Amino acid sequence: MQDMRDPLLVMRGIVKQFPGVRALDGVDLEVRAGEVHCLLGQNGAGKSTLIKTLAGAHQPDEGTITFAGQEVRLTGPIAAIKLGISTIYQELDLVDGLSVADNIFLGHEKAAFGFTRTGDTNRAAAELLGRLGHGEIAPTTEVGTLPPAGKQVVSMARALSHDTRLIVMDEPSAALAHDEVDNLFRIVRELTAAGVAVVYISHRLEEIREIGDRITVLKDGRTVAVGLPARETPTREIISLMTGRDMENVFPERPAPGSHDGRPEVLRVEGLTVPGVVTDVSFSVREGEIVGLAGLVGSGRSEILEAVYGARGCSGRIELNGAPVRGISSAVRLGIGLAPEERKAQALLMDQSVAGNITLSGLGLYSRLGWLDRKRELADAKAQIDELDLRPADPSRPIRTLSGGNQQKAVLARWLVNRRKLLLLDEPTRGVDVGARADLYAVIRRLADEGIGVLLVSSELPEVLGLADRVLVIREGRAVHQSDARDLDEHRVLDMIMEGSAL
Amino acid sequence: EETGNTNQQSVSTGGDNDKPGTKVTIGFSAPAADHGWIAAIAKNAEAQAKQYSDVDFKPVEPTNDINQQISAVESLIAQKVGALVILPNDGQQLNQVARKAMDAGIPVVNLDRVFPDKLSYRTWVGGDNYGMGVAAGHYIGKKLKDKGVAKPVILEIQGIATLPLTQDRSKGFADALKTYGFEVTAQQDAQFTVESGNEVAGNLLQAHKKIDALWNHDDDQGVGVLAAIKQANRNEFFMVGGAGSANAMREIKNGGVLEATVTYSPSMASSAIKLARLIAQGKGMADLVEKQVPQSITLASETITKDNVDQYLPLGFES
Amino acid sequence: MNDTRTLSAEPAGKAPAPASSRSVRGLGGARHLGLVAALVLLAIVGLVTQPDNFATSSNLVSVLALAATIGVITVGMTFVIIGGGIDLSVGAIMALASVWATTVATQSYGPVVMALCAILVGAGAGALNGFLISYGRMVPFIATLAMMVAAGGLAQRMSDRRTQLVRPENDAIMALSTTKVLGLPLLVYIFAAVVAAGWVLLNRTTFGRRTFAVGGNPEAARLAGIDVRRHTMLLYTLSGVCCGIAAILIMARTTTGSSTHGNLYELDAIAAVIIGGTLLTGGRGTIIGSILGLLIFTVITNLFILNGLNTSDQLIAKGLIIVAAVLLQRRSLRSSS
Amino acid sequence: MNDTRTLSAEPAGKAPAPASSRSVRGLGGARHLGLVAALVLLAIVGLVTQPDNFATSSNLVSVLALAATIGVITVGMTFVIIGGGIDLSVGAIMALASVWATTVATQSYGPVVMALCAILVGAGAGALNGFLISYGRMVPFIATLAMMVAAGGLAQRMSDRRTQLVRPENDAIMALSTTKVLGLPLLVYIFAAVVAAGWVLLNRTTFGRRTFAVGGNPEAARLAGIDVRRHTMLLYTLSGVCCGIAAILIMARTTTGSSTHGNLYELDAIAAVIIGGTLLTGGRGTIIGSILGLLIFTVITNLFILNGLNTSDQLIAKGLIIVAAVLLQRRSLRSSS
Ligand SMILES: Nc1ncnc2c1ncn2[C@@H]1O[C@H](COP(=O)(O)OP(=O)(O)OP(=O)(O)O)[C@@H](O)[C@H]1O
Ligand SMILES: Nc1ncnc2c1ncn2[C@@H]1O[C@H](COP(=O)(O)OP(=O)(O)OP(=O)(O)O)[C@@H](O)[C@H]1O
Ligand SMILES: O[C@@H]1[C@@H](O)[C@H](O)OC[C@H]1O
Ligand SMILES: [Mg+2]
Ligand SMILES: [Mg+2]
Repeated sequence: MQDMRDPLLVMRGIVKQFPGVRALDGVDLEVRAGEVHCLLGQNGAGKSTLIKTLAGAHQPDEGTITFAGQEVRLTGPIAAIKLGISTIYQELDLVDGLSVADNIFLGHEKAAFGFTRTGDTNRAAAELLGRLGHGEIAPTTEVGTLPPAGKQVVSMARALSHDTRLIVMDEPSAALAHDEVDNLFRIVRELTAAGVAVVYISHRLEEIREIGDRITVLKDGRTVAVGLPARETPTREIISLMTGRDMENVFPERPAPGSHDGRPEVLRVEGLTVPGVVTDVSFSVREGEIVGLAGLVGSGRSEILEAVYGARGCSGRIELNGAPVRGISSAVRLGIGLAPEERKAQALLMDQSVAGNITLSGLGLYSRLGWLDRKRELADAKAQIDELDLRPADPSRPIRTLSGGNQQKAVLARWLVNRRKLLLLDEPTRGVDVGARADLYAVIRRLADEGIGVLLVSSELPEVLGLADRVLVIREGRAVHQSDARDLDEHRVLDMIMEGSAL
Repeated sequence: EETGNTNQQSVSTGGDNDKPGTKVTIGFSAPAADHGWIAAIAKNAEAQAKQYSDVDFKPVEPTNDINQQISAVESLIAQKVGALVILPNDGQQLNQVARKAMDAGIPVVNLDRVFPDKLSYRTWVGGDNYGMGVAAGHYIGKKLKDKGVAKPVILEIQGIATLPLTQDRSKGFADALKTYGFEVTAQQDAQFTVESGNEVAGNLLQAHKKIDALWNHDDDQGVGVLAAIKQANRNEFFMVGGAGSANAMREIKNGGVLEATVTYSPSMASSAIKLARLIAQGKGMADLVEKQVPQSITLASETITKDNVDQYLPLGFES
Repeated sequence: MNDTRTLSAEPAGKAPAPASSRSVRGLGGARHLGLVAALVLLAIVGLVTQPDNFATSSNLVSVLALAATIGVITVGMTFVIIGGGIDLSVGAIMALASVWATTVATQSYGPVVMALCAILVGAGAGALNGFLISYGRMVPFIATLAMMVAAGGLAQRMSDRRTQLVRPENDAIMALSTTKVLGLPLLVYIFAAVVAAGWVLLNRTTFGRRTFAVGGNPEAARLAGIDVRRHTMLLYTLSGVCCGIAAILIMARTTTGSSTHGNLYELDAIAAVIIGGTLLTGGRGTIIGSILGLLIFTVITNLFILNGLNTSDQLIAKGLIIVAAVLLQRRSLRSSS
Repeated sequence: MNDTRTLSAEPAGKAPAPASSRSVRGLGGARHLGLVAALVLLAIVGLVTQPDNFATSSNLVSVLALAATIGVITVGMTFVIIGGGIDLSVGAIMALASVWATTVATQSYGPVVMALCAILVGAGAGALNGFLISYGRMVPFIATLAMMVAAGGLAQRMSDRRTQLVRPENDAIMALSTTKVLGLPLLVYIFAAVVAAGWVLLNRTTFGRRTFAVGGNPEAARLAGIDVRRHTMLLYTLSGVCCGIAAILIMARTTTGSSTHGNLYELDAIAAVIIGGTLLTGGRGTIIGSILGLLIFTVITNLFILNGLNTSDQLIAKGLIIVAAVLLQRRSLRSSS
């Protein structure tokens, strides 16, 4: 079919080979000016790799790229930036030691004869941040001190600081809470209205529906569908294109309300206070129960998990099966596991193998007097890899070469080999694809059914509401509401977590 | 106090000159005491100074960094000491600051490593480095000649190669050997330490399956050289040492591979203190006719062998 | 409504007086308080133990002159380390530059050419370091170790292991150390100028910003369009130039060029930089901190010289003082945040 | 089938013949090919230039005996660096241990007590390093620098700056270097035993695995329930113990204890570790690589002395060989992947 508008970007037959993997195996992509083009695919499908070739960060082995009618060779990031292609990468690639403003203008500093114009830089940064609805982030703040969501905003500001014709966003919403996403969409609409093309990657289908125009689906490094209408294509069809299977219910069956009532408390928290962040929070988690913490970014949910895990100084009482938790060692000994929020910084050993990462906290299980039984270790790791359908299913592969979602699975697997009484999950499905998500939910529920208590933090309300048995709403470090998840809906929770709402 | 031969210092007493005179402050600067010989230098200087009630001894931080030694001497100049005794890390590099001291009216006694500029010191006292090489060369040359060895394998293990005194020693050695028609087969440098001597000797012994003689410049590193020889189980050759440590003398006495050593005595530090005091007090040397201390004094390098070792043993310094 | 959303990490509630905070920050502020405190403490020790000698102008001049040579090298080292690298070859490059500048041939062209020669040799050796690291992809530690060994050997070879005197007709070089302006020898002004230039370069130019980026997250820097390799080349070249300048200063102070100059300066310079709060892993650091770190070392040495402690005790004391200074530093950081 | 899979993250993709791959990989495999190639090249040079001297058993024994002392230290250093640290104090600790073990008092208890004394002194100093770093939160570079300075001073003090001879009645110590079993002196067996123990500890125990974790991502290690501080303490203690063992070997070789022993060993050991492919930033590395790196250095020195090269030329050539070895190493890595 002939379209009136010429596409702004055409990628044809892109091939990218990594040692041992053909990450892209002849991918095609066409993007028009002014549209939001969604790129979908399972974890490891090749989305990030594709956009990195578009950003000049990877050199494709084969294939052509045509931009604004010209065939181009993107020899490096500068070439792409010069053409007007800017990119928000999946891994937040910011420089911790530099200020927000310096990060935004890194590489195209505001300067005269090599001398930076600090005032101009800060003003321009403040303007961009304001436009993104985050005027409260001071341009002079050191980026390393920002929480993940703040860093994401800085990444966006950086992408907007260029004169762009095409802006690529690789899972920009993964680190954002609900209201932040609305803000992001406002920006995207402004951009497309001005004729800028947006390539948008996300694992949240509801976002695709809301913001997307057309969809390209990748599977195993190949394009399996081109230019599907974003709003009209049925969810079932998208999922089956991506995963090659049909899926009905994402969330597993829940036990009946009140069915945990008589069961013993695994975790009991009383009067938990983390100075400056969390104030006087009390709750408990019973055997087999999944308790969700809902709240805004920065409301202190992560701190609650860290405090329970003994990883953060706090006051109050924390008891696991009646025994007080004193520090991480004692938490681990008593049977608590934490899957932290930032997998790269807090969970993974990037230079080690998948298996080495999975068994890290359970080494004691495979050792006698410190001597490792590597056969058993490997067998256990392999079992979890299969169980979670982690791909590629090679336990000896360095974890850094895995896609983000698969890395997340490895973090979870760590606490599956080393069985826990209580699991603390901080954004466990961040960056995980729909299919895998359903798998993870099933695993989490099955663990609960086996009697494990789960404390879940997620910025995706549907996840909290769909998976948890009971929900605790946190606002500014205080627990403002607690009830059965089935008695709540998104609107009510949203009202509660925003300030000024009725209780 | 500490007695016995493990800690004896070379101290000289007696004579009219030793009677208390005007009070003098003597500043003292030397390289870091990182081996026996230099350690003996520092100890001798201090012990000698203690002999005099009229001497206020001011040693500064020993260092192997020229820049720091310059600062150290500068600070002594600023404190207006009466005389300076300096054993420079490198005579050329410390020349300017020594000159500055002289210009400021502070007499400098230059110990061991010499300043190139005579205006930079009042008196130099030191060993005869060239002479050491000559003595070692003659001992080895004569012995091999007497044995009738035709083309002898002669090895030389130097001290720190960048020191002019090392180069002087090697020159004297080569010159003396030449008079017998011999030359050095192989030469390597070490660091004046036991360990470097051990490593260099360990490798050299592998390079030469049959050796006739070996000269090692320094008895401190000689301990390591001797250990390497023992480890390689070699005894087909003889060795000559340098400086004259007590340990080397005991080895000579025991009659092993080490047959002789040529002296370069750290007693020179004691002499330097005496001279500095005399100069500052305007006195001459009692045994000389002259009213003033001479401009330079070179100690003779003596050869110690089994025959005369008993006589020297009390003078040996501990490694 | 939006106002309650806050992604900034400033623990809300305390907004320090904006006016003062800015100027303090400009010089690195609170993070140097501990170092300054350590220096002050050392000065007090000096005043108490050596009332007549420590606070004299001639002693202070001497401290600065002693610090100048390594100081210049430390400035270059700060850049290299912030940029994520390390330079073990600084001492050897300085030695080589001093030897090259004092060969008979070079000396025949007079003092200006000698100085230029020293700087060029430094720049060349530094550029070679940079080349091996950025284009040859060698680990900085190894590349500069190789340079340290090779440049040292070359210096010995060129000089035939002898100390080369600066000839009398070139005594303009020595004048840097002997001529005083306002009571300070010229070389102290050179030191000050290098520090000032380094500070401006690091804090007020794009080159400086990019140095932090290249050291803090090279991949991010690359994606931001920075030519990381070229920048790395420049960093090592800069360090080499500093070594060349230091060679001029050491020639002025010792009146010689020698392969023995600069022995172990790499350790002193790195130690000063790290004590000054720069991360060995790169991405963070300050020039001022490095210089304070260096001054602490120099003042310690000076105090020892003045007090005539014996070496062994000095070394033990030095070890303890280093530990104390760092703990003090952390204490002050903690209480200021 | 499972056998060819390993838990360490070998650059994947190439699947060499499974039978051989196991043993090769077991030793770290392809990533050491370049180092092995460099060693082979050096050996060829040795065979060609010194046909009569190089490949003799006595020369090879001598090379191994010379490598033994730093070799033992290098094993400890490999652990420390993989664990994300650095230890500048190894040479000084070894010196201190050798001095302590050769005091008149210690020697009066005989050789076993002397050996124990050396190891205990090493362990103590290492533990103090570890304490300052993990509980005192000092940067490893600074803490161990302070230890280097202080331990050196203490060694000088204890020995009164003299070389302390091992007394004849304690010649069991010397016997380590003079007694041969199957043609090899005992100290070579000690070296081999330390390497083997180090390899097993690093690759077959939880301690080793945790070392990689602590060095690769301390925060992740902490959140995975590893006691990072305790582990860090242990790493530096281990390094100290290695220094103690090295002190025994150096006493055996030189028949002395001395504060001058081990001068600059820290640089040699670190260089061997890094040349061997261990990351200076931690989290990755191998014992075998470090030992190969060290052997390259030792063989170079041996070759030079066999050929009668002078030190200056040795240094220049050494620099070039380091660069060549590293480039060769990368080439082999690239072509093998
Ligand atoms: N540097 C690399 N080296 C080796 N393999 C790589 C590398 N980068 C990516 N891969 C592999 O390429 C494939 C595609 O990865 P990519 O990151 O593009 O997936 P993705 O679609 O973005 O997944 P996700 O949704 O999880 O982010 C995966 O199998 C991944 O393991
Ligand atoms: N290391 C730290 N130092 C100072 N402030 C911090 C630190 N870590 C977190 N904070 C602050 O504490 C508050 C809570 O942070 P955090 O992002 O963990 O909350 P959260 O509710 O878990 O949000 P999210 O859902 O994004 O994880 C934020 O204001 C954050 O800036
Ligand atoms: O080792 C000694 C050296 O330092 C000194 O300068 O001269 C004599 C040597 O034996
Ligand atoms: Mg991706
Ligand atoms: Mg959080």
